[in-house]
Amino acid sequence: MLRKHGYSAAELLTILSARQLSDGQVVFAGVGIPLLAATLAQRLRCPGLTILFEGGVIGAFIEPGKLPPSTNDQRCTKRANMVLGSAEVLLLLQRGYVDVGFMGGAQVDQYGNLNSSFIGDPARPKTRLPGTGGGNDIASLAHMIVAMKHEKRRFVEHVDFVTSPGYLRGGDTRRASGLLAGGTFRVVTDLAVFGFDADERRMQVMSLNPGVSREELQDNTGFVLAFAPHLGVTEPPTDQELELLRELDPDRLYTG
Amino acid sequence: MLRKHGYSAAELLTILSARQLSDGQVVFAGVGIPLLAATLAQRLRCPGLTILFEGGVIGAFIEPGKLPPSTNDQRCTKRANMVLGSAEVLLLLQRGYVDVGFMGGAQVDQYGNLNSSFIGDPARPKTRLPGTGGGNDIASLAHMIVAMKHEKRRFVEHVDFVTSPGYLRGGDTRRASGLLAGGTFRVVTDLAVFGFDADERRMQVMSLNPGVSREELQDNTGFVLAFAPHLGVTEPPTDQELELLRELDPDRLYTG
Amino acid sequence: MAAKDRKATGKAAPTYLELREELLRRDRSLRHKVVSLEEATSFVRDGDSVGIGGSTMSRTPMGMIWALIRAGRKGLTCSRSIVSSDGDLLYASGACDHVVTSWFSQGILWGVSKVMRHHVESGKVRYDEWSHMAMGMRFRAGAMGVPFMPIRSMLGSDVRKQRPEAIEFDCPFTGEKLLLVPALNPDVALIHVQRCDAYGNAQIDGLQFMDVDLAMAANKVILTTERIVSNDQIRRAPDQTKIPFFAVDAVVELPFGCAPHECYGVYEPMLRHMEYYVGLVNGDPVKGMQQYIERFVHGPKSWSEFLALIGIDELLEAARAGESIYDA
Amino acid sequence: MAAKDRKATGKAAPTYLELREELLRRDRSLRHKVVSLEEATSFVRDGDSVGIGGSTMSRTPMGMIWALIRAGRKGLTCSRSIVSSDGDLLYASGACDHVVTSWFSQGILWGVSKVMRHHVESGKVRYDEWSHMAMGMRFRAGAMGVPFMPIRSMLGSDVRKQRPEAIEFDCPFTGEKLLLVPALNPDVALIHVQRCDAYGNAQIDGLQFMDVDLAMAANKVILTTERIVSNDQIRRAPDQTKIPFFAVDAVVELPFGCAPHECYGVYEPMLRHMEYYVGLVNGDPVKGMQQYIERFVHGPKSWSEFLALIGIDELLEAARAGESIYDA
Repeated sequence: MLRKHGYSAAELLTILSARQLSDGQVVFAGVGIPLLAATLAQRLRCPGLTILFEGGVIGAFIEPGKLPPSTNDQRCTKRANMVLGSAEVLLLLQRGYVDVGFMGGAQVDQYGNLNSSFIGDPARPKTRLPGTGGGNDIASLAHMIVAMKHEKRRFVEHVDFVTSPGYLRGGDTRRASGLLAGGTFRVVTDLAVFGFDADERRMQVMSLNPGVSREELQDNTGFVLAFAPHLGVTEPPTDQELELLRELDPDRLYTG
Repeated sequence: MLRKHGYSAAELLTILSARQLSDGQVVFAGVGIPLLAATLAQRLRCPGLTILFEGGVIGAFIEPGKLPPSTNDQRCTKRANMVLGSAEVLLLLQRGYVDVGFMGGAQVDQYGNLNSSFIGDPARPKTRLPGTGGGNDIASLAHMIVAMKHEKRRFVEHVDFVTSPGYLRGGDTRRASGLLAGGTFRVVTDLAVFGFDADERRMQVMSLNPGVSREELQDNTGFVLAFAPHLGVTEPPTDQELELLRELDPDRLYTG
Repeated sequence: MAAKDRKATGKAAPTYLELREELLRRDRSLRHKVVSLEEATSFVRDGDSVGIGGSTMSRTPMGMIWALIRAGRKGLTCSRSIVSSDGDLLYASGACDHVVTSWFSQGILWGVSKVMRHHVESGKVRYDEWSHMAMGMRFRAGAMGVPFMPIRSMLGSDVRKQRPEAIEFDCPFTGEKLLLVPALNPDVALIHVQRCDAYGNAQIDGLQFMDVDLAMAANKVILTTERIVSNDQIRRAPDQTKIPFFAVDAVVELPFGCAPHECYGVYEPMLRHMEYYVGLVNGDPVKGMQQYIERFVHGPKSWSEFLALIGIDELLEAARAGESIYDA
Repeated sequence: MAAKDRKATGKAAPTYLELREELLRRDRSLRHKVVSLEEATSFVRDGDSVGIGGSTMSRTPMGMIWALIRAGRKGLTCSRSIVSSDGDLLYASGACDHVVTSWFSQGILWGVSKVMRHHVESGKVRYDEWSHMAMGMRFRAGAMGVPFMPIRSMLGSDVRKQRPEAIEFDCPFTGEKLLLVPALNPDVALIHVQRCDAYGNAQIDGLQFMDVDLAMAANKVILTTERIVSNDQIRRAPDQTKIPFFAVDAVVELPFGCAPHECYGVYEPMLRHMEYYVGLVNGDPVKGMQQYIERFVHGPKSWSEFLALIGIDELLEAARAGESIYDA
């Protein structure tokens, strides 16, 4: 998909996700696209971005071409400022040190809830997925950016299982359930960038990616889309972004 | 006192306390006599005694002549097996790793409760004492040996303030208050060695120290004494015990 | 109550006093505990609740798990922060019918584990999912000797709905809603470390994961270690000791004891072997797994023979990469 | 709500969301934070709740306390695991009217502090006594972002009866009685370390006390350090970092910053100066203390001048003893 533009869907996704981060932030990144996007942002625009990993890492600088196979591998600690316990690094989220959580999922719904546990009925699942890992904690305790490939079966009205809470059933339901802070504020896909409205907390399109029409986006989405009043068009990846990204992941470990 | 025997009251107290420990035990020792007695036992009879200190020390070997001014000083860590946080070392008591807690106090009562907080009415104290430190935790969470100088004003019917709980008001009151384990099982003084009966949990004399009569002991005690059916006489300090003790504390820092 | 009886009677966890009594019964003195890998398996009984150190492919006590499968252990309940191919082996060998973790697959590089899927979706085994922090807090409560820890995650999610073992609770200080997650005190913990002494004083370099809490929560700890060092070396830097000797019951010197997984600063994962493994078992989660277990678990006469099957080139390459973390 | 307003209105503690907002307002990026001792005092406001690192005479941030007294801070509430002569100075100077700790006197060698007695018995100041573990668990709850920790001590004692802030509670899992101790989140923590970088990544050798929890519980951290090292040095051993830079607001390089107390591995306590001090202030807790503060706190032009008053011989002797902990 999107090969015509000279970059892959995964590359676009990574680059657009990286743009959501600001210098000086503390970001808790999951493995895969989030890790790669945070590293890209750090090398490109945000030298003061502090990246946290679930394995227990603060302030890592991932080396180009040495992407870790998980956020629990020693490669995640290269030139880190601090290595600490897994519970300790998650407790930083609970205490409130973290600006942004950043991860993916198998399914997302209109309220930004993520599923990475079950496809189908959890009692008799069609597919048992790996599970939450730190996802539930990150989503429960921080503001979230979600990066996902855009497919109709992944963008659903209601996820089969709320692994990592977004706004739950919308409106005030997240706060009412006891989750006092955080919430999904961006969903980035290879087709568009989404935000959430302030009242209903329902997903809305903020900008369409280059060459994507409203109709194409709706066709690939499992619920009726809302569009922001001032719908934008995403800036395409720059040569610099693509170049640096390909340096980071020359073996296409995450962007294959 | 007791100079006629060729040893001081503090020396006797230390030596008798040391005898209460067995090889292979894990003992949590307070500063002063307990620290010294545990070290004496370790060097004399119990090479496998593991000594814990509140500052966060496991398996210390205090050097002769280098007694620490508190259990939070670096001298406590000399050749220790592990140094850890203060909360962590106390949590070992809560988890149940510790055989014996070992400390002193300003007052003790017939149920083995210790006071190191207030003399007089706590609301308008005659004397504000330093407070519990780890004493309350040790006494709440482990079986306790108490080492104290024997004076009438220190051996009272009811302590002015329960800093470190023994059997509280006797009988089942300790368990009923939520303290599920532990309890004072020995009180060692320069006049006698005490235990507690199994029902009332009241202090009783197990053995009189050399040259001490029942009457002398009662005269120096603020409550009516009970005596164990088979009242013993404490073995006097041996030359070896005294010699080693004086090597450990040549400056009479604790035994002065 | 023994683990097996607890499991048989459906009793979830030992009481506080039972836990204390189990500790007090153990010889906690500074004593020599070095045993062979085979001897160490005797510390794990059928039906035990087993806590596994490390996370995903890092510092996994693979050698110990391998030995337990060879020794024919059955009915284990295994808890770990994140479960990788160790979980495949435990399910497929029949050693374990219940996994408690936050994430379970071979690793992100290979998608969803077909072995996990096969066993869980067929209903043959149980996989209890907790959030990662909840796993950590359950071990921590166990380590601290309290019945629970309060947390602010899992609330509102379906992960929480599947775990009636956790209790929602209005904070008496603030009125806030909190989740209380119950202490997890495994009967035995399996932990691999870079070095320890013969008494079990252990140092762990780099990523610690949940291992310290796990060690203190468990009733018994079996350490496997890359290298046994002298007690003198431990005592020269006591602030580097992460697990105290009195928590430990057995010490096994087992170089490359995490293979084909990683041991921080010593070797990275052996990805060629992992690729081969995943290709085999995800191709056919029953027969592929059977084949792997026959050839790599029951086949070798010793751990060294297993390592030889991985191949010296891959071991050396993994070691070179592992040590490179210390390049400035 | 600012600390002063909270104190004035009797509001005990900031809410969870207030605490989070305070953290988020701070610049948590990897930035240079080195300031002078005098500049660092601006991070502490009158009426603040101040957490103090170290314990008894060990790693006490004496230099920072000395500077706060010179800067004329008033109405501080100070919490620490165990309070020594630092507490005498804080009470007698008028900087602090409320101490929260488990034990308060100059040290076991000198009996009960007459200065503490004078201030507390006269009712001029407050000394809240908690068990040592309760202090640790209060900082830990603060560090973890939860309102309380459950403990099994203090129950049944008069220490507990004096602390209605703690809540007795029947465990919903076991029915056992537990004590819930409330989180303690100081406005600012003062912590002395052996070394840190200019960003505040701190290493602590030897005894850690409650400092890591204290640092993470506090809204701000002021580090004093024996030595500032490069960020490169920190990054070569990230598993030795105990406090992360983003928890830290100011870094002050202050050799002998704990004098006359101890800094693990660097110097032991300066016992001759302590003897002199205790003799003076316990002889007359009002005039003696006044004299000491005039001569040793307000007298010197700088921390170095204070050290000169202690005397170079005593400093060197303490340093020789301090370093001897590393003799095999």
